[in-house]
Amino acid sequence: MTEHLLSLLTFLPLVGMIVVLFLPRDNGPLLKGCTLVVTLIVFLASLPLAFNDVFKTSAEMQYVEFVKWINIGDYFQMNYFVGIDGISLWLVMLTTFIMPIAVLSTWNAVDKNIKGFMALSLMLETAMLGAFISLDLFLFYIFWELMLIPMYFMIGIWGGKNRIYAAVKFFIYTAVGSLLMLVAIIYIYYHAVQSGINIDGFSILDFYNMSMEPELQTLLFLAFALSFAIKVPMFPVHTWLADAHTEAPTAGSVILAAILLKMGTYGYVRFAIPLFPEATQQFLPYLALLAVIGIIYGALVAMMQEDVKKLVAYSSVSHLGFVMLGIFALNIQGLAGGMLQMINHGISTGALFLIVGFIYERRHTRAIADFGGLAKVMPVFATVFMIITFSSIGLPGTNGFVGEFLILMGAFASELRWFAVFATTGVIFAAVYMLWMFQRVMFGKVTNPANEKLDDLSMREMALMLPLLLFVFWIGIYPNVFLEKMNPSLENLIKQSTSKQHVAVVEVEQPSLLTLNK
Amino acid sequence: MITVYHYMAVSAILFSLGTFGVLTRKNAIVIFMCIELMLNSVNLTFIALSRHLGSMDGQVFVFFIMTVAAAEAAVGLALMISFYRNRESIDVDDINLLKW
Amino acid sequence: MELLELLFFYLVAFVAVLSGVLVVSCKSPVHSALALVNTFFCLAVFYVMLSAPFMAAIQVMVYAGAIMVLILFVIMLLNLGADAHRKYTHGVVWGAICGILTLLVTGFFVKRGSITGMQGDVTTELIQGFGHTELIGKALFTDFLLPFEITSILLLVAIVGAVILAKKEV
Amino acid sequence: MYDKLWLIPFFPLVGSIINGLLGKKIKNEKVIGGISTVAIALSFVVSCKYFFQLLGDTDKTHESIVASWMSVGSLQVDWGFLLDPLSALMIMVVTGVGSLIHLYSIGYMHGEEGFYRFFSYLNLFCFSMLMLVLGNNALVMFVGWEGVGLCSYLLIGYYFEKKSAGDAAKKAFVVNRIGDFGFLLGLFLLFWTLGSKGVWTIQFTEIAANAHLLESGGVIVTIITLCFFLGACGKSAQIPLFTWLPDAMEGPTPVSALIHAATMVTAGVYMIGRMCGLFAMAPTTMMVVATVGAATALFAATIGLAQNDIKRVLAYSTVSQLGYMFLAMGVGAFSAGIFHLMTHAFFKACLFLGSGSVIHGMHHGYHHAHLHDDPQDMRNMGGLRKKMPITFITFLVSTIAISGIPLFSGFFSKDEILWWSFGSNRGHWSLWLLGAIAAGMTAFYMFRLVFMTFYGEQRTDARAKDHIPESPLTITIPLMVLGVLAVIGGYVGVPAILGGANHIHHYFEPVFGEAIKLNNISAHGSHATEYALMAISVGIAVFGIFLAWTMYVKNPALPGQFVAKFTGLHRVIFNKWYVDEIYDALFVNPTKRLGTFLWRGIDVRVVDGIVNGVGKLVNVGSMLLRYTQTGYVHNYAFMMVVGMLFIVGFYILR
Amino acid sequence: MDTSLVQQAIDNVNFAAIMPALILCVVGMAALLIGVFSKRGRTFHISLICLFGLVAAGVATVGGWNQPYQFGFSGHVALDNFARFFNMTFIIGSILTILMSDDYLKREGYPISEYYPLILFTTAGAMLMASGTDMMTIFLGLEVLSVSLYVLAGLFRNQVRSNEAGLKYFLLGAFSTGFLLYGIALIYGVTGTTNLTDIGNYFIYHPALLTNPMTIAGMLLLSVGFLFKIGAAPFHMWAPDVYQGAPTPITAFMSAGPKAAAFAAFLRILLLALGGLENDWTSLLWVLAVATMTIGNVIAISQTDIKRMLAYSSISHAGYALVGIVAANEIGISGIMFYMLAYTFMNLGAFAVLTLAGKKGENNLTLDGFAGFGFKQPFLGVAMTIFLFSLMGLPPTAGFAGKFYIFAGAVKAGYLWLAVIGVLNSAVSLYYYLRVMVYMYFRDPNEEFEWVALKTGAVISIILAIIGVLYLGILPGGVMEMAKLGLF
Repeated sequence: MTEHLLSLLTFLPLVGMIVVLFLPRDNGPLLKGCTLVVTLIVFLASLPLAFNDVFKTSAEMQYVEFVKWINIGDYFQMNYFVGIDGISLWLVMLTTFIMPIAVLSTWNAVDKNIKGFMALSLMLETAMLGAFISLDLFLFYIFWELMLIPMYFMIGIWGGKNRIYAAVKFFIYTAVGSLLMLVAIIYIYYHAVQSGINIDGFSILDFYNMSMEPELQTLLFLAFALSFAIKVPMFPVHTWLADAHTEAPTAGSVILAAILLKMGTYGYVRFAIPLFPEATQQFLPYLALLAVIGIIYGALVAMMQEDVKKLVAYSSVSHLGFVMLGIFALNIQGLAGGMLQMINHGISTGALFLIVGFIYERRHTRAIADFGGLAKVMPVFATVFMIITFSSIGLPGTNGFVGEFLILMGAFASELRWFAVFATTGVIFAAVYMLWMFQRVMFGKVTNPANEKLDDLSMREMALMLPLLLFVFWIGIYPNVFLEKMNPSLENLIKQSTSKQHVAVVEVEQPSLLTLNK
Repeated sequence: MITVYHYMAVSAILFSLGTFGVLTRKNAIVIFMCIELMLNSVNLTFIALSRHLGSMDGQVFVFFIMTVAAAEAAVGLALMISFYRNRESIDVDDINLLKW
Repeated sequence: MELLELLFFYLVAFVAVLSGVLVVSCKSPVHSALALVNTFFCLAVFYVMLSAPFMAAIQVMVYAGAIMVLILFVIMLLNLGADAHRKYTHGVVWGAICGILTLLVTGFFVKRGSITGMQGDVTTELIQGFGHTELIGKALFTDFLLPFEITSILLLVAIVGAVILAKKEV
Repeated sequence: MYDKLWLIPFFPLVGSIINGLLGKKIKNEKVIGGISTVAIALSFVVSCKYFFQLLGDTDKTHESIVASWMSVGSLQVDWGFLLDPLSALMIMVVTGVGSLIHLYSIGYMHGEEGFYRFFSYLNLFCFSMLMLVLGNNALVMFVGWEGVGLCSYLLIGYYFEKKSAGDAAKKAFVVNRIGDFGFLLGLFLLFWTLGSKGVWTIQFTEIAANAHLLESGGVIVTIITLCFFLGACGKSAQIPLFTWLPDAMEGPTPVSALIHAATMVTAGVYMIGRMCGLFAMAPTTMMVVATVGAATALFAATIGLAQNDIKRVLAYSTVSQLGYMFLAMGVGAFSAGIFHLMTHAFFKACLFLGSGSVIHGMHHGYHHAHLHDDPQDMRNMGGLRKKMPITFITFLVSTIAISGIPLFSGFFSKDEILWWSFGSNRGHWSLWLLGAIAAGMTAFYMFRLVFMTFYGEQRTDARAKDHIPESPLTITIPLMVLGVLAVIGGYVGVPAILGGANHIHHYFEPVFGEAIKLNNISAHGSHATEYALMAISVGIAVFGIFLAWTMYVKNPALPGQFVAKFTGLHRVIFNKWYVDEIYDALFVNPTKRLGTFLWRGIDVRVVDGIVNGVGKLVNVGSMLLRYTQTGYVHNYAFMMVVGMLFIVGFYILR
Repeated sequence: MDTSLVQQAIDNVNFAAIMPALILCVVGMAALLIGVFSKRGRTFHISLICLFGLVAAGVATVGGWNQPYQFGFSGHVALDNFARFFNMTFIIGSILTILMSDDYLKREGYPISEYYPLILFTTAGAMLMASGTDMMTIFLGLEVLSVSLYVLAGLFRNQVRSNEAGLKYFLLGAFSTGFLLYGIALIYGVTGTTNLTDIGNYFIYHPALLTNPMTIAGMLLLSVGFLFKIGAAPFHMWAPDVYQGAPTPITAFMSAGPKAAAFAAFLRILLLALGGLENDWTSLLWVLAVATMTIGNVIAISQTDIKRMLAYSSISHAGYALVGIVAANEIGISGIMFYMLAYTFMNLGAFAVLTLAGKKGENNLTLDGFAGFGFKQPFLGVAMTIFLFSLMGLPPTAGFAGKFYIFAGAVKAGYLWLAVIGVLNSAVSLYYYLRVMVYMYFRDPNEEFEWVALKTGAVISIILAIIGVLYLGILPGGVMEMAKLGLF
């Protein structure tokens, strides 16, 4: 069982999707319930991963599965090659953890085409899990692109007023980058073939050991980096995010923020950096600069937003900037912080989107100006909101702090010292925009009569938030549980990205393959 | 001495004339005739070459080209007739419903 | 003799080209068609000069006879001579430029080209001895059997197509 | 021995959680208040135990690790506590004053909506503050540091329906965050610098032990300490980050007393004390600290001269007194600074609680008369000494203490600071001068406060004036206790020249001694000088009191004339030197404008403009190219011929 | 002499080499005859017969898979795996076309029984192109295909658009034939033969001829002819008009089968006969591939008629496939083979949806007409979505696998920038494919939206296409391997 655990996790939602497709379309609760059950089963099934202590000591891939998939001799080979290490472990866990919450959040929010929504959610889960566990670049790419489809429909069908623009923008923006990555992936493969190393399909583990001349690395790195940067999103390719987040339905926003954005950062950690260590070194300052710009820029823009959801969206730009900075610190603190911050951002921003969803469901508006004084009407909600707000700000004791602290610490200990100084100002701005928003929404007198009789959080909504709150404090107070399992893999990553020796590859004249009539 | 190049030169002239005709004439049937002119110039080339090279292939090719021309003429003219029935014209400038 | 032949060639070529010019320049389609017939005849003469009498024969029969008659028939059927008052050309300048350029290009490769293909075994003597028609026939039924059969399908398609296209009702 | 230190912050945390989760169900104010008060009192008991245990112990530094927090590579952070004389004193002050204020709050907050919320926050604050002072490494301290900021935010925003409260809360947090920015930077730099010397640590004891690795007086240690000082400025409301503290008076009065007078705002001082080893190595920083402290002391005092809101006067007085503490730290008088911290905690808490008592009474009166006048405006008070005698007496005692009148606690601590600022080799006579002038002003505005509130005619609205009662026991008992402490609190630090043993100085010897010794910080001067300075400062203070008496008791018309004469100056001082406005103009508004510009200008116009522009371009290209498809056969044929000509022409003419 | 001649002719006959085409022709003729004796308007049984013929031809093709090459007819045809692979593509295309046609023809009022035999003949012509190893066979195959298509395109003889499509196709097709023939003539002049292998060999022994202007001009003129059929810029301009005007199943058929046939023949000629000119034609096709995909994609963006949009998309797909020729290595060429098969599935599937979605006259096949379509007709909506994603080239669909295959060839051959341009073009194409989905799912339906009945034949073809698209997308290994073995 355990040797197929990852496949089980990944494809269980797909099975669930097929089941959902055959359920009656009018029976909303059944559809939702079925989806919820499937996602919960996936979550439960993924728990053994989290409790496996092997990650504490080993940087090796675990739960590896290897099946030959496409094998065209000397043309190319692709394999179904999956496995996780301490880096992907927590992202897999995050995915399985967030999905039930996202599904549960649709209970009242999604009322048309429920079947479609549920099926797409499950498809999305498969795609996301697949992307996190893939060790074959080709396989990864398949899942990576597959993610776009359900999200596109989620935004487009169940989204807000401007949904069409947002959906198309999301799709094209993210697809453009990944298409270039596809070319780069192919190129890497043939480069590996040419350089004569022993490769097993598109296995990244083999590509890690390949040496490439720096100029080549530069090109390939740029292709990968662009693709991932769009997904992260880094300044200046972030503008799809605001629209997509704003227009997406709550569950969509939650998934988008909590998991999809992590694809980009994960991509850097898993692919871009270890595959192209020298190019990474070369572009490090620029990417770090973009990350820092993202931090400050996202914060400043978030500050002036009039729409709660947009504000949260821009705050994501800022937070992901931190993650990127931590990753590019390329030391253990920075990377661990970055990884942890990915999880944190998933939890906190996911929760923020849920919160925005709660008030949107009640008032059908997201404009900050339409609210005010909600703390009086909805005290429990206010408490939850406050905790999440402070988690997002990065108050010590909550998860946000640990991540940000490690990132900044790591960045400071690396060559990115000056970037870290500027990034630290993000700590101030985070407080400004979050608290200002919080004040305008929650504090003051209830001026809008529509706000006078809002229900406080229901049991279901509390059930959504409680697990998130648990992790807010857990990671804040005892992050070692998470850190100790990612450390070996991260240390391995640092070793890979720094100690790889590069020997110039002798140019092999490509033999003409056309031996057809000559 | 009449060389193959003489024939090919005539053929080239006829080919160009045919092209010119296709480009400038409005009547679809005349255009078709111009195309026939082009095909004939090719035929001339083929036969001249065939004679020059001393192989029969070129002439057989011409044979087939003629067949094809006949077949095309049948179908093409049928198309023109049915078009004419609908539009009362076979001016190519009137074949403009499908565009952009 | 050779000079005479050459002169004859130029005469025929002149007529052929002149007819070709008439094809593209005559206002009336009927005139064009007749000019085209004239060209075909000239080509038939060329074929004879190239010792391909069979080709000349079918040039006259198939082209001038069958195809041109069909075309003329359609012209008459559609009574296209009637709308002679309309403008019958367009884009003459551009067409002329293209035509001239085409001529230059084709002329260039004809002039520079080397017709050096492998020499076959068909000589004048063979043609005169064995007979051109026989040679064609032999080729068609041995080496070119398949294309020959394909033309049957082609003609079948053309017939069927012409019928269903030209039928008035379904 | 000391392994139960975690109990000290644990009790308030439990109290906070209980009240926070169940408070709404409990409803009974006495139970809620009781839980909180008991929680903090238990902490006090434990603190006492450890305090006295430490007093009797020869080894003065004890650490207790509870659990590992983060462990990433060379960065090892534990949840650990550190008990040494400094933190021991601090926990005593925090739990002691905290307990009293909890008790006080039961009475003061009676009937408030969200009573449980208040106590939950208050307990949470105590927890954070105790984490701050007990943390054995900078990060645990930072937890407390931010935690108190959070509680401050929550408590200032307690009356969240008031816009001003929300604004003030946000301002407090954000300004504190600016300080935290400095703290973090300092911490990173310190960690990295020490790390590059081979010692990866953020534990205080190890930092202190390895401080010698840094170049004394060097650039790096100066930058580190300046960064930390920025943090301290934010937390302790020093120039330039002091503006939040007066606004923080939007919170309930016990909050002002506990957080914004006695404990949280002194965290900056405590932090410098904690890091004294580093600060002592950076004379430039010390200079800056001292200067900022002295300037703040004077600057805040000037503003305090002209305020009419009773709590605002106290707030500026707090800022001013904090300035003294920083002055002390800056000139190397670490123990004097902490000593003043302690005495200030007593008398300022008492003053705030007293003002709270007055406000409570005024509020009661107004409430009775259904008036909506401002119960905090001193112009509506006067003559209250007869209505609220206990309040009056304790208030008066504390005022005398803060004014630096001999025999009261403030005198000893303040005098020690002034002496060091003059006599220390890190001090300067000008610092002393600033301090002395500020002391005079303090005496003046504090007595102005007393005279306006408790003396003279009662200026309260006639309908309300007879309904102002003395406060209940839960309020007066803490007042009395604190009043007593305000008197006797100073006797632990009677200087040698007055025949005292200066116990407090010796008490802090294990903490500060080494830093002082290593960096040769000392105050010297003849006894005569010391006596003279003492006399001058007392004289200035007495003069200030006299002036206040002249203007507000003897001749109440005088202030009006004075204001009329110096209209401009008064307006500037009354409006707090327009610092808020300047900050708004310099920082807040430009930032907002920048944000708007980045959003509307860069994000929407440039970035999205490019993105949509590319899309539009393709669309326009599409529309144009589309029209090449004219539908005319000859055009198509023409294109084919042209294409053919191009291709063939290019290749054969190539 | 006579007997030896006959013997020689008989020796040269090898029916195995033309078996699939032969079957189709025979069945086609039988169907024609049966059609003559059937009641007017009854076409269903004819379609069944033709389907049967196609299946039989398919069996003949598949049955011969990996068998030794079948040469025959004096080197005029070779039934190798290359041809077999393409034959399968044609057969699949024709089967799907016929399946979707019957109800469509009835709806549009043209239940013409000759329609199905014509499709069979077209397919036979395509097969001859794919297996032809002589210019003559290829040319005649091309003409059989073209003439049938002229007829099929103009089939709706009382519909002006159909007339126009047929006439345009005919005029331009005949015009391009002129160039093609001239090219063949020139090559013939240079080499003295029309047999591809002989031409190739001749160039090997006379490499000096490769720089002869006549050779190059011949190659280029010949390419013009094929590029016209493929629909590559700047010879693409007929395609949108013809595709739009022709009956929908014919459009579908045209954009898949004949195009694949043109690619097959083009590949054979370029590789077998003109391999020596590789540098020339790769550089030419590099430019044309870029131009083709760009023009197709860019113009498609501003289309509102879905049929016409798919026509432009078809042009751009031809551009992608050309990339494989440019790569001119094994992967690229197998890639084209695979891509054509994949494209057959996805494009025919998309058009099958259109045949069902259209109403008589097909004026509703615009974007506006598709508003809300996805929810009103869930099956067709989902099917269309899958096909569109495949056309976009998104995993896990056939379109992605095909594009990957081709671009892998290009990258391996060192045409990195071509691949980059290719994928950027895919990005442009996303926009208009997505827009269809935007209308189908994100817009509310128009008032007058009517549910259209699902017809069995078309539904079967849609389901087959979905299976094909997903199978080739998820488990492409087998077919990719076949494409690899298909190299001649």
